[in-house]
Amino acid sequence: MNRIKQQLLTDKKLLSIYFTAGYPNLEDTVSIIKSLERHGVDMIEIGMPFSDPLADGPTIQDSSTKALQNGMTTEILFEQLQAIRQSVSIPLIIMGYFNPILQYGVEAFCEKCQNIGIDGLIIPDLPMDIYESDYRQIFEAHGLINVFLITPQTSEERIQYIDANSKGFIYMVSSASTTGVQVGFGDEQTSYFKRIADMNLNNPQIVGFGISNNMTFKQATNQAKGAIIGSAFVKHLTTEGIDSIDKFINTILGECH
Amino acid sequence: MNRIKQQLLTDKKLLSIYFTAGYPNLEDTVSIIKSLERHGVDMIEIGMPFSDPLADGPTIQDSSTKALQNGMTTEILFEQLQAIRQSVSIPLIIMGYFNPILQYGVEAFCEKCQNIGIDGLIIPDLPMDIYESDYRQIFEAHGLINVFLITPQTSEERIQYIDANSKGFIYMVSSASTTGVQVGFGDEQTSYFKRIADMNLNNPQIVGFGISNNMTFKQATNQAKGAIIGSAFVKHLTTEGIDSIDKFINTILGECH
Amino acid sequence: MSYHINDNGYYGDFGGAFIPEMLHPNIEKLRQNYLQIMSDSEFQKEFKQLLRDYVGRPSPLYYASRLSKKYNTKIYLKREDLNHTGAHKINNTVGQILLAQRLGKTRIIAETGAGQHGVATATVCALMGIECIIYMGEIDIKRQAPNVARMKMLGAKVIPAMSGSRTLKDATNEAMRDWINNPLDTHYIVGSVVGPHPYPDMVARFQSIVSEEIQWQLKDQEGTTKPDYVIACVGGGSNAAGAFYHYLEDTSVQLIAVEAAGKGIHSGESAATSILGKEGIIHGSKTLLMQTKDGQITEPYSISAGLDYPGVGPMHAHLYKSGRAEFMSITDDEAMKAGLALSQLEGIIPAIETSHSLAIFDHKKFKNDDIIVINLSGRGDKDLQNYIDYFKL
Amino acid sequence: MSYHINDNGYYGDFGGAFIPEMLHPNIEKLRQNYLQIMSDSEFQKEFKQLLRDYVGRPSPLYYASRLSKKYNTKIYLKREDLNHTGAHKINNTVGQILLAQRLGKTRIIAETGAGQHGVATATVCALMGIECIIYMGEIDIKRQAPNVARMKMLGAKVIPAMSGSRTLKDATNEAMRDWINNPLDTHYIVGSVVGPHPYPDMVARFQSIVSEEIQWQLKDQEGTTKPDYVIACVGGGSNAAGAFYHYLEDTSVQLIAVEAAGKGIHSGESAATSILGKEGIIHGSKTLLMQTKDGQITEPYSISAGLDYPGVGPMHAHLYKSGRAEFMSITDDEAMKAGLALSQLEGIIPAIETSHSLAIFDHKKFKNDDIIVINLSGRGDKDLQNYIDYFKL
Ligand SMILES: Cc1ncc(COP(=O)(O)O)c(C=O)c1O
Ligand SMILES: Cc1ncc(COP(=O)(O)O)c(C=O)c1O
Repeated sequence: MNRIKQQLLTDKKLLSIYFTAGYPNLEDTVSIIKSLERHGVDMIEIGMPFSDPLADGPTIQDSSTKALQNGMTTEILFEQLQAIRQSVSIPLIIMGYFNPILQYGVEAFCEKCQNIGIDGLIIPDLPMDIYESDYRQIFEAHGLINVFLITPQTSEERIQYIDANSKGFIYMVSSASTTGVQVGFGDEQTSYFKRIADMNLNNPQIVGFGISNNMTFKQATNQAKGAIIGSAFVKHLTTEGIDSIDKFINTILGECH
Repeated sequence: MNRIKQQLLTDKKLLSIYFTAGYPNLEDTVSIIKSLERHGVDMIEIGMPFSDPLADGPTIQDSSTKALQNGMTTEILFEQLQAIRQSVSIPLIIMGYFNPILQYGVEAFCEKCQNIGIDGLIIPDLPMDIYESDYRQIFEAHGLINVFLITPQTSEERIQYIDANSKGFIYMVSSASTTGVQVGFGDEQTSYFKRIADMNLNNPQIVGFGISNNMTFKQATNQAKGAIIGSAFVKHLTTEGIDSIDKFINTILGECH
Repeated sequence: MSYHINDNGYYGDFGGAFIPEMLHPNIEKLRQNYLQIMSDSEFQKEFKQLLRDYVGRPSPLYYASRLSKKYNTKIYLKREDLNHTGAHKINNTVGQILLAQRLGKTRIIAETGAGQHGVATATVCALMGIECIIYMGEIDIKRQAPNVARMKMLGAKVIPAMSGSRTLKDATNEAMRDWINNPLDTHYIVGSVVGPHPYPDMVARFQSIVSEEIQWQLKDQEGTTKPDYVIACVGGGSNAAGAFYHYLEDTSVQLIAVEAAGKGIHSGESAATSILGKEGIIHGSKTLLMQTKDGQITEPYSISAGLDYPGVGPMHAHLYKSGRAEFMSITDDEAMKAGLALSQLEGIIPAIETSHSLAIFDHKKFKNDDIIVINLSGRGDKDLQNYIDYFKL
Repeated sequence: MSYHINDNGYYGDFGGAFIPEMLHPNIEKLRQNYLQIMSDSEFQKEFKQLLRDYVGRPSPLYYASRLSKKYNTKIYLKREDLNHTGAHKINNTVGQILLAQRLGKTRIIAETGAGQHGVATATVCALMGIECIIYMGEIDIKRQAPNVARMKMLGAKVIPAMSGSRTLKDATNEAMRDWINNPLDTHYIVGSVVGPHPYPDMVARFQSIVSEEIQWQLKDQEGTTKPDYVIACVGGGSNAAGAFYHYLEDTSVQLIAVEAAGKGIHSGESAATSILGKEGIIHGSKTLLMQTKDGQITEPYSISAGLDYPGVGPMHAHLYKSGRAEFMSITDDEAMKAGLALSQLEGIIPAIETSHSLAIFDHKKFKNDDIIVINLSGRGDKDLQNYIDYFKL
């Protein structure tokens, strides 16, 4: 069984962490992944840096630029991850824009992911209809779950459609924003969280965007299955480096998890 | 008899000098006139400075600007000239643009000229047809000769017309140019001088524009009755001041006049 | 009373040709030929075709709905800003270059203030492959830098006028001097309805295309050829002459000419010629001009280089004296504000000259069914730096 | 083979809408409504009236006789430079602002390279009284200063894009981010035939007025609606799309698209997308783009801000791949020289973008009876400083 699905079956609230591969240093990828697992993270999104990450805010954008300057490429990322399954067992998801995947070759890319032990993909600029018609078969043949997003603006009809076509979880964007823009959740988000919970979807939801501390983590996971932290973690790497990842995780989960 | 006409009856070649009243200093007007007569000049054109002397080149333009800055006005000029006829007997002509005369009142202006003993006027921007229809009567009632210009471009027919309506001499512009532009006479001018001489006009011609030394004076007066020097004299005043006017006149007339 | 030129070259008491004899052959040749050349059908065909295909005429008559709403009246803008090179000036230069060709001229000179006439002249000279010299006051060269750059791109030589106030008046003096010195091969393309006869009439006729178009355009949009008001700014007066032309004799159409009051009419720094001027002679014609008691021409001032001129054309002197047109004056500050307001209300950045016309709504009330046509004489691209500096944008 | 968009939003292999889910509601609403809104007769009436009275259409089709003589062929210039704000861009912004109003949007964003699209957007926003935010690369803000000043005069807020090459590509990223963050009240007025479906088709339709006019204008002047060649520069491709539109299916009309070769196609500093690019995804559509082996988008280079873009619209990718259009590329130096030449031959200072099209005559020979229409996409006022510096005028 796919590790993502397995993880979703546990009854804990899941903490998923995003980071940009190759940042702060080209060779940090594996250490970060290991450290995250060691400190209690439930799922990891490995960001493939892209020159024009238009769905991301300045923090992730800057880390991507730096990672590319550090020399990160698709090839190098795969090399770094080659032996990852010897030491890491939580679900690993690659998050990346579609063009680098297209240039690598979608089939070759999926094959590589399967070999490494990647469990899923998040490709923000690959919409569901194109995925359905052109790529689902390839992804599934390689055991990869493709994760789709919904936002507060997504219509009920489309949420049902996305739910019907999702195979793991739904990435629930907390608010209309590129990553890193939100600072906390207000009434609007709370009622959005409730509205989605009330839909009783087949796929569990994991909330992303705007989670940066214990309070927002709790708010987000009050009804959803889990939460994804991206910008806040990347910011932490920028200011604190990779050695105090435990401290970051602790503040998110609360002191006594 | 008008002093201009009298002077034209002599058989010498006439040297007429233009200067800008009020330049280099406001009070130089009378001294310059006296000095010019004393050193052998036959006729004088007193320039009334104007803010926008569009028929003049940079030298006379600059002297006009300076004279106005010195405070020269029509009123002051008339005051300065009030007693001029007690000491000066050569013909005096006022050269000025039409607007200051118009503002003074053409009739008042002419009356003042008559009282002072001015013999003629040169008004470059008062064309003959307007003079004929509107002003001849006034000028003549005050014994003033209005002097008209011809240029190398003036048609034979128009020269005849100007000749017929002129009462003293014709101001023969040596070449198409604002004052001060010419540097010497070439074939073109020589043949123009000859062409006009051959017309046997009623009025004698005095050549102006471009005369600056003995050679050009001689060329100009070879066939014409006289020559007018403006820019060269004003330039002399600028560099040498008013005390060496004799030196200037001597170089024009040649050492042994 | 007629408001057109008479056979002697006068509008009422104003006009004529007070020129030095040196200019007589050129002016006389023009005077004798301009009407005949202009009425020639080949000339008209070529002129009209260039106006259409090159200049981009007809310029639209645009109903400015947000501006109209603001002042609770009906305001149409005659979009001369959309002409090639960005102002009404090109109507005249296209006409004059065709005329110059027919007169056998091979060298063109012009004066310019805002640079619009200089650009328009350099443009038609490039179009015809004729040498072009533009005189421009040193101050204007500085405050209208983009237009200087354009003239150079177009291959014209720009010569600074360094005398006097170093603005339009002095550039005009220099151009006249040049013509005196180059009488045979050169045509002087005067840029406004100023100068000796026949220039005022000739330029007005070339610009009259503006009101010719307003007539049928208004007919299309309002069912009448006649607005209640026609409004235009006046430097020398060419854009106003063009906008007024076909309405001159019809006194049911009220004409408003707007002059530059600079820092205030009585501040000593202004260009409000009709109010401050007296009859006199400037640049070859009898008209109203700002001058000292002694007849020296005063140095004018306006933030707008194109209105910074101490005279007006003789047609306008006559319109003023006869009362046919109402004359208003607008300060620098009022004009700048009106320019910004139009930019943000209608998305049209006007030339600062034009902004003067737009400022009159704060001085004069109109009825809600009045039809007002404002001649939007030019675009503000040349003035951007001034606007930016003024408003600290 | 068809060269128009198909029902799925593709031109051949190119197009589509590769967008984040956050943009889905907006794009979907647009896709579902644009054709219906655009074909509504009230919409068409308002659109056409604004094009006529506000933009100044039709833009002339000008026979450039001196240019034609120089190259011994028949060259017509489609004068989009005479449009209000000085380029073809406004055809699209007028259309989109009307559409945005009908979609109930109250805030407009746009990206801009040369600043022409930014100005055109700020203009229509001022006209309609709608808030306007323009994203512009920091480098472009410097090299197109006059247009930045214009946007400010028009009341728009200009936000510098500081990432990547700090040019058009990055401004587009920023605009998309803004839209993601403001999905409800905001419409994004894309400035070229790029971006996710339906933008390429929508922009092409708004720009198709250009070839619609060429057809009847050429009929008037040459007795045929069909030129032998239509030539246009390609940044994103909107002016080319407009000029080609009504000739796309008629292969007797040859289409030439001109790209910026910068300092030379293989210099590493160029924007010659079709030659250097590979298939991929940029700004939401599958098309040709300049990228690394790894799929990172390359920073392009051109002296002209409007062509300094690493992609082309999907229509052009299809025209290239299918061979329907010939693609040429022109260096900075060749373009600058051609711009100066047109200025001095025809009195028209072109935008540097357009100068690229004008430079092809030194690369390609035409027959003396070929009828060639070049889309003169914009005027060079915004580029004066560049021209002056380049030629040390
Ligand atoms: C846009 C514009 N409007 C008005 C004027 C004033 O000239 P006139 O009064 O001749 O129309 C100028 C002069 O340069 C100008 O550029
Ligand atoms: C004058 C001009 N031409 C061409 C372009 C290139 O855009 P497109 O390829 O969309 O026509 C621009 C872009 O700003 C422009 O301003």
